[in-house]
This record gives sequence, structure tokens and C-alpha cells, in this order.
Amino acid sequence: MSDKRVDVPELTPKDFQSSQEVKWCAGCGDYSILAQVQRTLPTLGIPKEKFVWISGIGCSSRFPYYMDTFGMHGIHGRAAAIATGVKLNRPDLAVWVATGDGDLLSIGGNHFIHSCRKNIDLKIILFNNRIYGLTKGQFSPTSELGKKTKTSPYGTTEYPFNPLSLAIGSGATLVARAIDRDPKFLKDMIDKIAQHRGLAFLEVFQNCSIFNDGTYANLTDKETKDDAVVKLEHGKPMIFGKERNKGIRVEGMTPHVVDLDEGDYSADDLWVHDETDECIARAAILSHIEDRPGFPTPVGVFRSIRKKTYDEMFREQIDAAHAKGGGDSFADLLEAKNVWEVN
Amino acid sequence: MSDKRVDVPELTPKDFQSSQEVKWCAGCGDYSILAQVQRTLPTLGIPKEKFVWISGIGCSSRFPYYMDTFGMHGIHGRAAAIATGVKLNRPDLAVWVATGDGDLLSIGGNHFIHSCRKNIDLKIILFNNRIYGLTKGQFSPTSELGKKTKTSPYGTTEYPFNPLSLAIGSGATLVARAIDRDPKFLKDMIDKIAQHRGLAFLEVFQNCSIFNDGTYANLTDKETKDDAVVKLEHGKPMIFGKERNKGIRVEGMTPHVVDLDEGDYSADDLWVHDETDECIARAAILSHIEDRPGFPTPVGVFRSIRKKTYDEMFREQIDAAHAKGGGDSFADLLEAKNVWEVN
Amino acid sequence: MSDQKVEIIDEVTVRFAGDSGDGMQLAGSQFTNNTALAGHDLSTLPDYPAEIRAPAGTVFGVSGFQIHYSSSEIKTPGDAPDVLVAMNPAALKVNLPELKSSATIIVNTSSFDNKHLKLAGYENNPLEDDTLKGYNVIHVPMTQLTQDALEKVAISTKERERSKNFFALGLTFWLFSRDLTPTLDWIDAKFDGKPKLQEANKRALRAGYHFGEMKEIFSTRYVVEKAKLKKGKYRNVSGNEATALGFVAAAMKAKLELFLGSYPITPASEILQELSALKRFGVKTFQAEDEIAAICATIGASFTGALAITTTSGPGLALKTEATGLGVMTELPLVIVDVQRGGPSTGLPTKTEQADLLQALYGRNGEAPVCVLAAATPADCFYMAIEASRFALKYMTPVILLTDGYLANGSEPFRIPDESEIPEFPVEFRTDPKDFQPYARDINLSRPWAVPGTKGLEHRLGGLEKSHIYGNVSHVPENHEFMVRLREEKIMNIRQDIPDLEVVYDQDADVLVLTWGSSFGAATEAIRRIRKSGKKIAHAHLRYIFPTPKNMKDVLERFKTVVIPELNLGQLARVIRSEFLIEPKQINKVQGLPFKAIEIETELNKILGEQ
Amino acid sequence: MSDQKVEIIDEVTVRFAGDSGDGMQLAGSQFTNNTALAGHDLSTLPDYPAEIRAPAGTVFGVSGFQIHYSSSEIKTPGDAPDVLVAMNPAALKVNLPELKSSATIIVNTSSFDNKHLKLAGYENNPLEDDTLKGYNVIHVPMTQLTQDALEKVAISTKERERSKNFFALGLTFWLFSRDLTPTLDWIDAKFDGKPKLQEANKRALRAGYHFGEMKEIFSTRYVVEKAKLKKGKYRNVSGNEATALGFVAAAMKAKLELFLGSYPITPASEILQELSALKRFGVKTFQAEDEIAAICATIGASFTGALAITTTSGPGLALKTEATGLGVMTELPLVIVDVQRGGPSTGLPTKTEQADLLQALYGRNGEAPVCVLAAATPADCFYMAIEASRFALKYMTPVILLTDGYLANGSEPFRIPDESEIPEFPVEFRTDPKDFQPYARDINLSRPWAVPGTKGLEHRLGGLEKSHIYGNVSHVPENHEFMVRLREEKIMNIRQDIPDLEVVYDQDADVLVLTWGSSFGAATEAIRRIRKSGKKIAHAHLRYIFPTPKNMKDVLERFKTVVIPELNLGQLARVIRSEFLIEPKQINKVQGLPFKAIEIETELNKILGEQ
Ligand SMILES: Cc1ncc(C[n+]2csc(CCOP(=O)(O)OP(=O)(O)O)c2C)c(N)n1
Ligand SMILES: Cc1ncc(C[n+]2csc(CCOP(=O)(O)OP(=O)(O)O)c2C)c(N)n1
Ligand code: SF4
Ligand code: SF4
Ligand SMILES: [Mg+2]
Ligand SMILES: [Mg+2]
Repeated sequence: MSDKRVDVPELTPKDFQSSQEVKWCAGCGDYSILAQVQRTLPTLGIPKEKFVWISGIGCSSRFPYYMDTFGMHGIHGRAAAIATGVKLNRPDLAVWVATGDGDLLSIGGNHFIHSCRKNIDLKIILFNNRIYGLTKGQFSPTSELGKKTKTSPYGTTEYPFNPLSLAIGSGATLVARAIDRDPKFLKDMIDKIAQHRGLAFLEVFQNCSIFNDGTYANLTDKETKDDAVVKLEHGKPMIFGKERNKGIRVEGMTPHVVDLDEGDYSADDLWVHDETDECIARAAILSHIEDRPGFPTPVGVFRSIRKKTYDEMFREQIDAAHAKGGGDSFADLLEAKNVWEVN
Repeated sequence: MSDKRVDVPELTPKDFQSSQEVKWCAGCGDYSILAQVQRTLPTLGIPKEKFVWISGIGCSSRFPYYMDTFGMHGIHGRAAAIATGVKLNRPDLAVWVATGDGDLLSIGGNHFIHSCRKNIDLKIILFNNRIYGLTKGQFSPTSELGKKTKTSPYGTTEYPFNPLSLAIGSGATLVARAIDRDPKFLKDMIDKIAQHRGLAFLEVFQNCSIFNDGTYANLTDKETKDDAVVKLEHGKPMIFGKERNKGIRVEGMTPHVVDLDEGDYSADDLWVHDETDECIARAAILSHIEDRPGFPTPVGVFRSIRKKTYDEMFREQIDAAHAKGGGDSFADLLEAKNVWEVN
Repeated sequence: MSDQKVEIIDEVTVRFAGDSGDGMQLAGSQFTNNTALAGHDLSTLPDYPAEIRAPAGTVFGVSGFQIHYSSSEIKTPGDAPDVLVAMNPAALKVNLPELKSSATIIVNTSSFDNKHLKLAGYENNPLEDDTLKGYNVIHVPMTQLTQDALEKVAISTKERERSKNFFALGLTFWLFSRDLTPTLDWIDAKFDGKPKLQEANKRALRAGYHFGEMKEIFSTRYVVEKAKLKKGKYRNVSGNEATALGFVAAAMKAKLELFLGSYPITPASEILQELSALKRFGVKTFQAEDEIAAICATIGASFTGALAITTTSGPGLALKTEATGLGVMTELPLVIVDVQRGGPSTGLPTKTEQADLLQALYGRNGEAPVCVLAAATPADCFYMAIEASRFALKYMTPVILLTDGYLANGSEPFRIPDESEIPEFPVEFRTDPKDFQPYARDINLSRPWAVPGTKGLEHRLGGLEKSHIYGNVSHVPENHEFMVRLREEKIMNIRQDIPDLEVVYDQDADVLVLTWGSSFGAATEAIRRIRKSGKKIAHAHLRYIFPTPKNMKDVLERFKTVVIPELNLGQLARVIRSEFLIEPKQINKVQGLPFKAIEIETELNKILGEQ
Repeated sequence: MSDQKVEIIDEVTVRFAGDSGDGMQLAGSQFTNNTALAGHDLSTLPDYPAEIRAPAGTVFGVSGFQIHYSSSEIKTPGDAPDVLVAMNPAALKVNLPELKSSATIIVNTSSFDNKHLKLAGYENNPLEDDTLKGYNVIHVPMTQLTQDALEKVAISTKERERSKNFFALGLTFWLFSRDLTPTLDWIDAKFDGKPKLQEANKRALRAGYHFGEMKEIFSTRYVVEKAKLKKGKYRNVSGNEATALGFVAAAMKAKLELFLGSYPITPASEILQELSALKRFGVKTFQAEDEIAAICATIGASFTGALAITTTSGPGLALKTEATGLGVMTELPLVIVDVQRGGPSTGLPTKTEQADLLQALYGRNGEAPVCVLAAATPADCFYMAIEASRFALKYMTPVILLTDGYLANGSEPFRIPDESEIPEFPVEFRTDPKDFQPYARDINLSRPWAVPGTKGLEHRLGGLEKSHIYGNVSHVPENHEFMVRLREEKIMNIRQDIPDLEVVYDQDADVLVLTWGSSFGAATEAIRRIRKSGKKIAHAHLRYIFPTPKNMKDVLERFKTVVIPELNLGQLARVIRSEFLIEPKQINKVQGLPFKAIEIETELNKILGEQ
């Protein structure tokens, strides 16, 4: 997105609500994401008509219909590719992608990794419910190994993708995670990706109340969530737990969970989160840390670095060519090579 | 591949040479890969008819034609998907994929990352010449930023993929790298992937003598290569340099190049390579290490861990269902649900 | 007991409709089972809301299930319901336009409160104004009555409410003089281990039944006699189920293992789902990352000797186009099932259409002929899956099998064939290395299938043009032309195995109705009615679209007028024009809905009038 | 000086052939430039080896370049060469069967050593046995003579050897009495800053020329007079160049920026390459990760107001199928260029064919009509690119433009139009929010183009069926049928903008030759010859394939016999049968090669004989 913020008449969340009735199931986590997006966009200082929302196909991909901005409900898996065309042709637009775990990571995987690699200035929100919702409950590339679904009555035999790890491995410059049931934090993360220049990827753990209810229960239930989730904050030590008495320490490359009450370690001994580290090692460890027994699942910004964006470089080349002159007449176009005249 | 090696009549490289004339350009790095593959396969104790080579489209993808094994020259980008069908239907076969940087990482990116994620037992050799050879010289997803090619006369505006980083982020269980001009080492790596059970990915730096000649010159020229390349060996410290007097040390998560002659550090102080580390941090650092000024490019096995393969789990489910009986008659098939009789 | 009279009728069409959450599909399928067991012929059609769950109570969220059953043979789920069970105002609103003019409407009055009326978009309560004039409207406060009946069952109010579909079902059973026993048994089995739910649902079912019996709300009860079906064992199948079963049967007959590579897509997903559960038959199902991977894995499996299939719907078929060409060039057996839905693009994903025919026939680069078949009814999917497999294996070629959303979700009784009724077609792999050439030909022009792992048969396939016999890459111009023509000829050879196109009814009629795919049912019914009215008309149904039956030209030329009803703008008509140079008349409908018999009847009568 | 005589001839066909590394394409293109500047009409065709470089000296590695030039109008690169320059035995072997029976063959005898003879598969030296009997064979040790001539230039032996193509060129120039100046100038410009190479190549060129002059090896020199071309500025263009230029011109005329999303594929890649170099015109080229991303990005760019195009060949068109449907549903302007090549599957990637016509017309799920155009000659690609753009923008629709490998690589002189010759067609974006509805219609049935960034026009597009006028998702059955028919009608409306099909030559003939695409040239030449022989015949060339010109039916009905020559098994013939119910005669060739005039002539003569 452009960093020149223009004066815009004050916008409200209501300005971003389209006339279309929202048709997700009761209890679907998609509502929360919609609400927080509609709350965040008016605060960005960008005129409403400059937003474009692109999606693929899936419950989550209905998102653009509910936003009173320009938008396109594309075809399955191709949101990032369509969005790339939008951004390259009109770099002044703020281009957002709403997509699901099937849409982005199954059929759309290639466009996703290429967008990350190119660092094109798109904001991608992944509605990860670990299931194909719209087609009624088949497993997705983020479904847990062994999960029983309509197409895996004996349990899946696939390891799931770790979407953050994939994004990092592909070169994304901002990767973050939030949970539908923590709307305040979710809004913060939406704001974070909005502020970023370059490819910003936000995975939202989203509950599908119909086909995969409770898949994130551990991370959202009142009793368990504080011990199960750690919020990453740049420059701050990693502390979590209901009593905020647990921390993550790293020795060499090995992280440990330590108990701050036991007296061996204080907050000063903990791993201080640095989202701007150029080296991907930290982000790589964090993106997998919950696989380690006893470790919480991190949410927040895992990595955020600034690199020139694809669309910037793309534009600069054209501008530079323009600046050299020409490029405006038929003659320049057609007479550039070996012309002869017949009289 | 199967780990039961059967007694096979002694095979020689010649047994793996097909009758088709090899039609790569003079000086093409593909010859070296072909030679080392033909040298390695006879040593594996696998009957020749059990090998299947699958490829996509590209110069490199002509590979199966030159191997006297079963093979399929597929369509562009789809080698891994075709190979997946081969392996799932016939887990006893040794399934190998020959592919290029365009074939695997551009159009074929999705199948690649999904194969890595699933840890399906395929051996994938990427012939990375950083260019589209067959179509005569357009940039590829591994071409360097700014590179001038037929489709980027002003230089590309894209960051390249780091194929190892992508494979690691996707969950591949073995990732390795070799260089066409170091045939002995290349053969070692081919052997390594042959021995692995699960998805084994070998990137080979391959020179395209016509459209991208010299892209790896620094890593292959006699004068520079020893300082520019470090060979990773499991359990060994990372030492390189013409005089083998340089080493890589790691402090926390930060690697440094140190001079062993200066007396501050000895081989004992260096980073000892551990390819079996479950945590991806080390492999992640190594896969990007050459981006740091003064660092060499690693070759060797970056990561090699054992996880149950997709095809194993897939097979086990079917075997288990079989073992429960049934599944053999029309009656069992058709009369399983609410049958009534009309007399 | 009341003095309600019992009337014997030939056939009836009943529709259950309510909110997505009201359990209408369950009620419908239990009514269906019970009907089947009672010995009727029947045909059903669920009507799901468009693909996203809508807010409860709105017209978008209405879910319906229609069943047509009869004492004689039946071909369609019925044009217009005789009876509608409407669980809420939205269900009434959506379904009213569909009903017979004198239909019986059983309404759940408990849900006709202001909130639900408003959600359905009713300004006034239709039960209180003229909206339902002329209909036989039966007011039943079902929710309330269910709550009352379950008072003593120790479950929550919400759970009690959920049983109201069984109340509705019980009431309907009473209306049609049906035996509750099979359904009570089913409840016991289904809720095994959950005694409270068993109890609740059985009570609700009985309460509905008894409500019918006790109250004088119906003046008449109906009885439909048993149908005279062919002797044998029967089960109910939807088209998707039948397709899945057909392929497993085909694999048995071919003595191969079945491999399915697929990516979920409405309305084809159930084939993948069904087959995923049949691992005991050695069925290998691979849910791929996308449609391209699905067909490519299928090609890989075919290379290694599986009966290899891939299933999808229109947008997925579009994505499989390129790889289908690889199947053509490598001459590997492959079946591609396209369960057609409303297009173009994402279109109307939950709705039916027959508009992928031209894509199936011509949608590939280069000259890439494949065999194209189409199933006629849900149960016919079983047989056409076997035919498709047989042709693919015998002729070493991709075959596209077309079904559609209507067949996929609709169901009908299926007489279970005895194993011996279906001939075997065991495949012989090439094993002898002597003189082996991968592109040598048998008398059908098929090349040998030599699978990896077979000693001495190492060879390479691929998408580049192949030299005749040897199968090496060849750029020789004459070889290319030869191979292009050979591949075409091979597909034309399938004609040997295709039965003649059969003309039924009046052989001496002027008008022949030519149908394909799911239009079969409605057309058959329309033709029956027309003939009943004394007019002559003939019918031919085309299951084999490419190549066409040998006698096709003769058949078409025998009639003055050929009429083609199809759910598109005239795709088969185009093919017929280009193949046989005759100009058929067209009956087209492109509304995401199947034909009603009456629609075809009306158009045919017009055409007959013009003769 | 010798007493060789000079003969004036009408036209001549020359082919340069050698190993891939011998610089034959360069020699050919320099001969072409020189020929153009000398004022002839001309047509050229490179003949690249199949896509991988083969080992040097083998028949697989032979690279050729053919030029046909004349003092009158020319339509093809010539059936059979009058003169062959053969740089090595393999080049002789590959090209010999193509030559006129009395052709002149200039052989580089230096390379007819044992090694090269063996590489080419010659058992005996063809210069020494009967192989070349009947030909006028000129022995020239070119490699040796070049070495000798460059002795004094301080470059390596290898570099000297490389200049032998200039020697060959010089010799050929002498044979055709040509002026060396333009080529000498070109060498100076090309090797600017590399004085040794300038020197070497100029010396080699002159040495070749002087060799012709000094030695008595040719009995005759030839002169071809200037052609009477239309007055104006000319340049030589290949079809791919012309296509690229046409789109840039179209963008100027539409006052839009051009966006190209593409993925490299033979033989279409040059369009992407050409346009990548035209950034000064604001052209945005995006080399995507695959064909699907390419067209999807194009759709995104179209949404935001670009003249948006995507370019590919058959397998890529197959991959773009699904997204093309999205273009149809969202009604966004989009041009898809398919440079057809030999199929099916990967087929013959470097060869030409016209076998994607049916895919272009019908290869999409659902009823998804798009406009299909086809260019006739390399220069015509320029104009058809403009037409395709104009239709896409005016009718808010995807348009498929078909060219083929023969047009793509072939070249001809292109009269550079004056800017004013091509009418403007500026696009008006919708900007007024008053009463804006995204699916409202203008008189052409086009919907408004309202691009993101325009205040008050926020709206959502997508692939689900859209409600008329409002553009919201609609599952209403009648709306779907309405929209399906509306989209069809909109495409049919393009007829308004399509010129009538023109019949040339004998209006009263019995036989009409109907051509499309690149068959134009060979057919025109064949017809010229037939008419010269005194027979009557008419010709119509179809650039607008869907919809067809308004008068098409009338035209076809005027003739007793319609003959369609095409490089496939009869795809346009099928379309004509289905659209017009007439049975055309077919002339088909599927060899990866363009028609020769003689082939069409022979078949036409047969057909004329039958009349
Ligand atoms: C080409 C194509 N293939 C398949 C489908 C069917 N389909 C629609 S959405 C979907 C998956 C949706 O899953 P996800 O992206 O996770 O979205 P969710 O519904 O869970 O939000 C599938 C398989 C389609 N519409 N198009
Ligand atoms: C569907 C499709 N798109 C594009 C092509 C054209 N194509 C063939 S090979 C290739 C790229 C080859 O690059 P790479 O995989 O790096 O192989 P290399 O030739 O460099 O070994 C392309 C774009 C094709 N054959 N099919
Ligand atoms: S099916 Fe799941 S993801 Fe889709 S709307 Fe319902 S709850 Fe949400
Ligand atoms: S073009 Fe390059 S990659 Fe291809 S064969 Fe030649 S040298 Fe090798
Ligand atoms: Mg999902
Ligand atoms: Mg490459």
C-alpha cells in the first residue's frame, strides 16, 4: 500500500458494510474477522475506494461480498494471482486477500509461495479452520494427522502444512498469527499487516462451528488458553501462563519453557522477541515451537522485515523507461527497426 | 523405496543407458548428473525394472528418455504429482523425479511443496540452472534479482526462491545440494537420497552452457571454489578454504566465519554439522548462509530426519481394512446398506 | 378412531421442507427407506440451499427433500408435490410456487411467529390471509406438540425441539397409511448407545402418527399399492453412490485395484467420500492438492496398472484439460467423471446442468479425441461407470463419463445385480519382453500395457509425439499425421463395443425425442403422457456420445423430426448437426434445475401440433 | 571479370541451412533485410531444430531459414527452394527432399569430411555419388576460404570459422546481383565497439561476393525486379512481433495502458519478450509462475482498467480454461492469444498446427461464449491484435485470438500504417456514482467498466451467477437462464462490428475455398495458379470465427462446393457443418508443417475435376 496517507473524510466500520446479508453459519469464526477488519480499515487513513478485496472460493472467500469496497470473488485458489494483477496495474490501491486453508494452501499453494517470494505488497488473511467448510467437511492441508473427516473416514495420513513456516520459507516479509476469539488482538494484527509494506501474511485460527468445531478449543477456552498461548511482542520477553509465570528461554538454538516462580530465572533471562531479525532462524523456531511438548502456541508478529517490494521495482523500471522519453507515438513503436520506403 | 534389498544380478551403468541419443548441448551440466545417476543406481541393490523416472518439461526433463528404466516425460510442472500416483499405487517401486527450476519451482511449485509436506517417498533431483533452458533463455524463479534475460531486458524485479529453504519450510525430510562440476560429491549425494526413506530433495547447481553460462563459476572455478563452497558433513565441524583454514562458528543463532590460522579458534570451536536435528533452525540458517557477506555456499545434506512416509501410512490403512475381512464380493459391496427384496 | 376414509392412489409426490437445521434431509431419507421397503418404485431429489449456510429462518436457508413414489414404474422425482410439509414460513414461501394447485400443505404453525414471518420476508401471516387459497392447509403446532410429547424424556428443550422432524415424519406416515416399524428400528440402530435420543425420536415419531390418527384434520388417508418391480434384491442409490460402486465393481471385473485421485468439488465430492470408506476393497483414494494433481496422480497410477479414475465437476474438468491430453498421447486407461453443475465459471455450484458436453468432447489442445459417455439415471451411473472402465482398459484411452448434480443427489431403487450378470473383462498386462514395443498395436489399435516392475519391459512414455510401434519421440511429419489419425481411429473402434441406439415406443412416429443424460427421466414421463393422450411419438436415449452407436445415422434419418431436450443452449443438438447434418428441434432449459416432465410435454405437444 | 550472363526472373526461393551453431538464422535475416531494402515483396520462414540442441553435425541439429522474394505480391515463403546453401552434410540430407528438382545447391565442401558425413548418417559422400544427380551443385570450400580471407585479422581460428555464414551470404548476394552496402552497414552497427569482428565479418562477406565474381562456378546470375508495393514505409515483421506491436497500438488507440500476464511457451514466448522491451510505452509485462497465474493476473489488471492480455500456446490455453470462464462471468475485457502448435499434449512444440480451434470455441465448462478471431499472415497479426482489443473493450468480454507457429516465426514486409489510419476507440470508464449498477447494460449489452479507485462505485464481481443489473449473487432460476442467454446475445452483437466476408476471384465459380488462419497464404497461391490455368475458383478468408460475419450463410449458399483446407482433421469444417448445415469438402494436413501451395493446388484440382 502507499505510504502517503491522504486526508479522507472520517470513515466508520459501517461504511465498510455492504448491503449483502452475511450468510455464514451461526458461531462461525468468520464473523469475528469481518468485524475486526471493518473496525480497522476506517482507521488507516485510506479512502474507501482505494481498497480492493480479492478472494478465491470457500466460506471465507465470501468475505469480499460483505465489504463495501471494490472486490472480486475469484476462482478457487487464484486469489493471490488475481490480486497480483490488481496491484501491479494499480500500485496505489490497497489490495487485500481473504482466503481459506483449502483455497490458499491446497489448490492455491503455488500462487501463495510465489507472492511471498516476490514480496508483492498484498495483505493476505488466511482463515484457517483446518477443514474445507464450503464443500462440507473434507480434510484440508492444515488438518491434523489422523483427523477423521468425510474424505478420511479412517483418519488422514498426511502431515499438515505449517502455514507460517511455509510463508517464511518462501520469503514473506511479514508473518503473523491471531485467533478469531481474541478480537482485540486480532484487530492489532490486522493493523500490523495494514501498516506493512510488502507481502504481509496473517494466519487467523478460525473456528468452523459446523464441520470442525472446537479445533482450537485449547487455545480459546478460558481455562486453558493462557497456558496454551504466548503472545509475541517485539522487544519483550516471552512470558505466558494464567499467572504470567512461565517464560521461554533459548539456549543456543534450543528453546526451553521455564517457571518464573521457581527462582532460577527471571524475565530478564527470557528470549526477547525480535521480529525484525533478518535471519529466519528465530522465526523458524517460533513457527514450530508448539510441536515441542509443554510449549505454548505463539500468536503475534513472528517476523517483519522491510525489503523493496516487487510492485515498487516493477513500477520503477517502467518509470525509468518512461523518463528516457519516447514511447508515445506510432512512429516510435513501429519504425524502431530497419524501415524502408517504397515510393 | 523399499528397504529390503533383493538379490539382483550385477548391474552396471551401461544397463541404465537407453538407446536414445542424448541431445543436450555441449557443455551442459545435465550430462554430469546423468552420468552420476547411471553410476549410482546399479549400486543400490534394486532390480532395474523397479526404477521409475518421472519428469516434467524442460531440458532437464528429457532425463527419463536417457535412462533405460521405466519412465514418463510428463507435462510441465506435474512430475511430482504423477510420481505420487506411481508411488501410491506401487509402493515397491523406486520413484525418482528429474526436474528443472522452472518445472519444479515455477509451474510445479504446488505439487512440490505438497510432496514435501506429505513426506511421500520420492527422490527429487532439481537441475537448477537458474534459467528456462528449453524455451531459450527466460528468467526462472531461481534467477538472481536484476538478471537480464530475454523476458527481463531491464533486469528482473523478483527475489529468487531459495529452493532448500522452501523445501524445509514445506516439511521435506531430506534436503541436500550438490554441484554438477564436482561429480564425486554429486554421486555421494545421489546415493544419500537413494538411501533415504521419505521425500528426498537434491538441488544440483547445473550450468546451462548456452543461456546462463557461468552462473556458478565462482563455485566451480579452480581459483575460487574452495573459498566459496563449504561441504557439510554430519558430525564434522564446518571447515573450508583452499588451505582448509576457515571455519564457521555459531554463537547463539549467529554464524561467523573464523580464520583457523589466527589462533583464536580451532576446529573444536566450530559449528558441528548435525543433519538429524529435528529443529529446523540449523537447516534454516544454513540454507541462507551464503547471503551473508563472506560466507561460503554449503553443499551436502542440510537436513535428514526419519518420519513415517505418506505412502507407508496410506498402505497401512488399506492393509488394516483388508485384514478386517470382506472387500471381496459383489454382495459385500452392494448389499451393505438397507436392502429389500422384491419377489 | 375417526371415520376418515382411505383412498387408493397410483402415485404421490411429497416434499419435506424446513430450515437447514430442521433435519429435513433425514426425514426425507427415512421416508424414502420406508417407502422402498414398502415395495414401491420411487425417485427422490434433495434440494440443498445454495452452498453456504444462511441465517436460520431465511429463504436462503431452506432445505428440501422431494420423493415421488408409485405403484408402477417411475422415472422422475415428480414435477409438482401433492403434499408439502413446511416446517417454517421460509419453507412455505420457497416451495409454494412449486405445488400442485390443489396440494395439501402441512404447516408447523409453531414457527409462524412474527420473527420467523419477518425472516421469511412475509409482511402478513400467510396462514391468515388469502395466500393459501385453494390449497388444503393443515395447521399443526408441531414444535409445541413435540415438546409436549417428550416432556418426560430427560433431555434439554433444545434437544426436544430437534425431534420435531420425526413428528412430521410420523404424521406423514399416518397420512400415507404406512408401517412405522422399519423407521423405529432404524432409530434404534442409529442412536444405539444413546437411549434418550432413541426414546425421544421414537416418541416424536409415534406422536406424529397418533396425532394424525386422533385428530380430524385430514379427511382422507391414502394408500399407494406396491409396485411390480422386477424380482430381486434392491437398495436405494444416489447417482454419486452408484458411480462409486460401479467403479469398485469394474475393478473386480477387471481384476485390478481401483485408484481414485480427486479434489473435492460440489456436486462430485460424495464419490470421493464413498470410495474413501471402501478401503477393504483395496480402493486407494488420494485427495490431491488440486484437480491437476488429482488427474496427474491418476495417470501415474494408470501407468503402474491400476484402474485409475478421477472425479470432478465442470471447473475441475477445465483444470484437467491439459493432463487429459497427456492421457491421450501416452494412451493410458483413465476415467474422468464430470458431475456437471450450473456454469459458466463457478456458476451455480449446487445446481444441475448439462452444459459441459462440448468441453468434454472438444476442450483440449490439438486433435485429442476421447470417448464420452453419459449416465441416464442415478442407478444407471453404476452401469456406465463399468462401461467407462471397460472401454478405457480395452482401448487404452481416457474416457469421460458425464453425470450431473441432479443424478448425483437424486436417488432411486437399484436392483442389485448378481455378480454373474456383469461379464468379466480381465486385463492382460504385457509381461513378455520378446519383441516388446510400447506402441505396437493389437487388432483394436490398442497398445500394450506394460507396467513398471515388469522385467525387460522398461520403456518411456510422454507427451511428445511418439513414433508408431516404437514409441520414441518423433518429429517426422508423416508419423505425426499417421498417429493423429490412428488415435482418432482407435476411439472410433470403440463403436464395436457400443450397443445400437434403441428406439422405443412408436416406431412409426414422425417425431423422435433424442435425450442424453439426466433428461431421460422427465422425457420418458412426458412421452408416456403424450402417448396416453393418443399421440404417436418415439424415444431414443443416447448413453454413448462419442463415438456414437453404429446405427445412429439410420435412426435419425428414419424420423421426420428429431427433438432434443437438454439443460443447456443446445450442445447435443450442435453435435448432431455437425455429425449427421440434420437440424434437430431443441427444447432447452438453463435454470440450474432439472426438466419437469410437464415442460417437455408442453414443448413436445407444440412440436407435434406443427407436424 | 567473367562473362557470366544475367537472367531476370520473377521470384526465387532460397534456403540457408546448417548446424545450429552455424549462424543460419542470422544469415537468413540479413538476406531478408537486404531483400526488403531492395524493394521486393517477400516472405520468410525459419525452421528451428526441435526444441533441444542436438549434438553438433547431426540431422537433429539442422537449422534452416527460407526466403521467398519476388517482383510481385507474395503470400508464402515458397513451396520448394530454388537454391539451397548447405553448410554441412546434415543440412544437405535434411533439406534435399524439399528442393525443386533442378535446384542449385551451394555446398560448403570443407565440412564434408568423414566425421561430418558419419554424424549426418551418410555412408558415402553424396557429393561423390549419384545422390545429387540432376541438381546444379556448386562446390565451395567455404570454411577454408573464410579462414584464408581472414588470415590477417587478429582473432582466433574458431572466431574466424564463425564468420563463414557471412561468406555464404556474400556468395548468395553475388548470385542474386545484390548490393552489399546495407549489410556492411548493419555489420558496422551490430559489432560497434568490436572492430575485429566488424573487420572479420565484412571481409568474409566481401570474400564470398568476390568468390562468386571471380570464379566461373555459376553460369548465370539472377536479377529479381523490384515489386510494385503500395507506397509507404515498410518494415519486416514476424507474426509474434506484429502481435506485440498490435497490442501496443491498440492500447494507444484505446488510451489505456497495456498489461500482459504470460508464461513462456514455444512458439508464443517472443510476444512476451517483445513486450518486455517496450516499457517506455508503459507496457507492463508480468512473467507469472504459470499460465493460470498469468491469466488471473490479467483479470486483476483488467478489473483495474488495463488493456489486459495473456499469451500462450495450446497446452497453456488448456490451463487457462477455468479462468477464461471467470472472465466470461465477470464480463471483463481480456484478450487471450493462442499461438497454436502441434498437439495433442506437448505434441510437436516447435511445429505449427491449427488444431486448437475447437478448444478455443468450446473448451470451457458451462455456456461460456467468447469471441474467437484468427490472423491470416504475420503482418495481419498486427491488425487482428487491434481488432481483438477493440471487441474485448467494447463488449466487455474475453476474446481469443488464434495465430500459429508458422505465422509466429514467419515474416513478411509490413507497411507501417500512419497513426491516423487506425481509428481510435477510447474507453470510457464509468465514474458517475448516480444510479450505478455493475450489471446494467448499454445498447450493445455491455456492462459498465468501473475501476477500483473510483469513488462511490464500490462493487463486487465474481464467478457465481450474477443478478441482471445489480450484479449480486443470484440463484434465481429464471435469472440464470436470462443471463446465460444475455451473455450469448452480447457476443452475437459483435457481428455489428464485423466486416462482411469477402469473396475474391471468380464470383461465379462453383467452388469456394474457405480458409482461416495461416492457410491463407498457401491457399491464395494455389488459387492463383489454378486460375492461371484457366479454371474458375473463388476464395473467402475467415478472420472472424465466432461470431461469424453476418453474410456468411449467404456466401456459403452461393457456391455449389465449399472447400476448407486446414492443418487439423477438420475443425472449421465441423463448425461450418454445425452452424450452417452444409457439408464442406476438406483438405487436411496434420504434420506440424504449413501447407504448401502445391498441396492445396493438387487437392483443389481434384475437386474441380469432380465438379
Ligand atoms: C476448481 C475448483 N475446485 C474445487 C472447488 C470446490 N471447493 C470450493 S471451496 C473448497 C474448499 C474450501 O476450503 P477453504 O478454502 O478452507 O474455505 P472454507 O470454506 O473452509 O472457509 C473447494 C474444494 C471449486 N469451487 N473450484
Ligand atoms: C503448460 C506449459 N507451459 C509452458 C511450457 C513451456 N516450457 C517448457 S519447458 C519450460 C521451462 C523450462 O525450464 P526448466 O524447468 O528450468 O528446465 P531447463 O530447460 O532449464 O532444464 C517452459 C516454460 C510447456 N511446455 N507447457
Ligand atoms: S461451514 Fe464452517 S466455515 Fe463455513 S460458514 Fe459454516 S461455520 Fe463458517
Ligand atoms: S539449453 Fe542449457 S540446459 Fe538446455 S541442454 Fe543446452 S546447456 Fe543444457
Ligand atoms: Mg477452511
Ligand atoms: Mg532451468
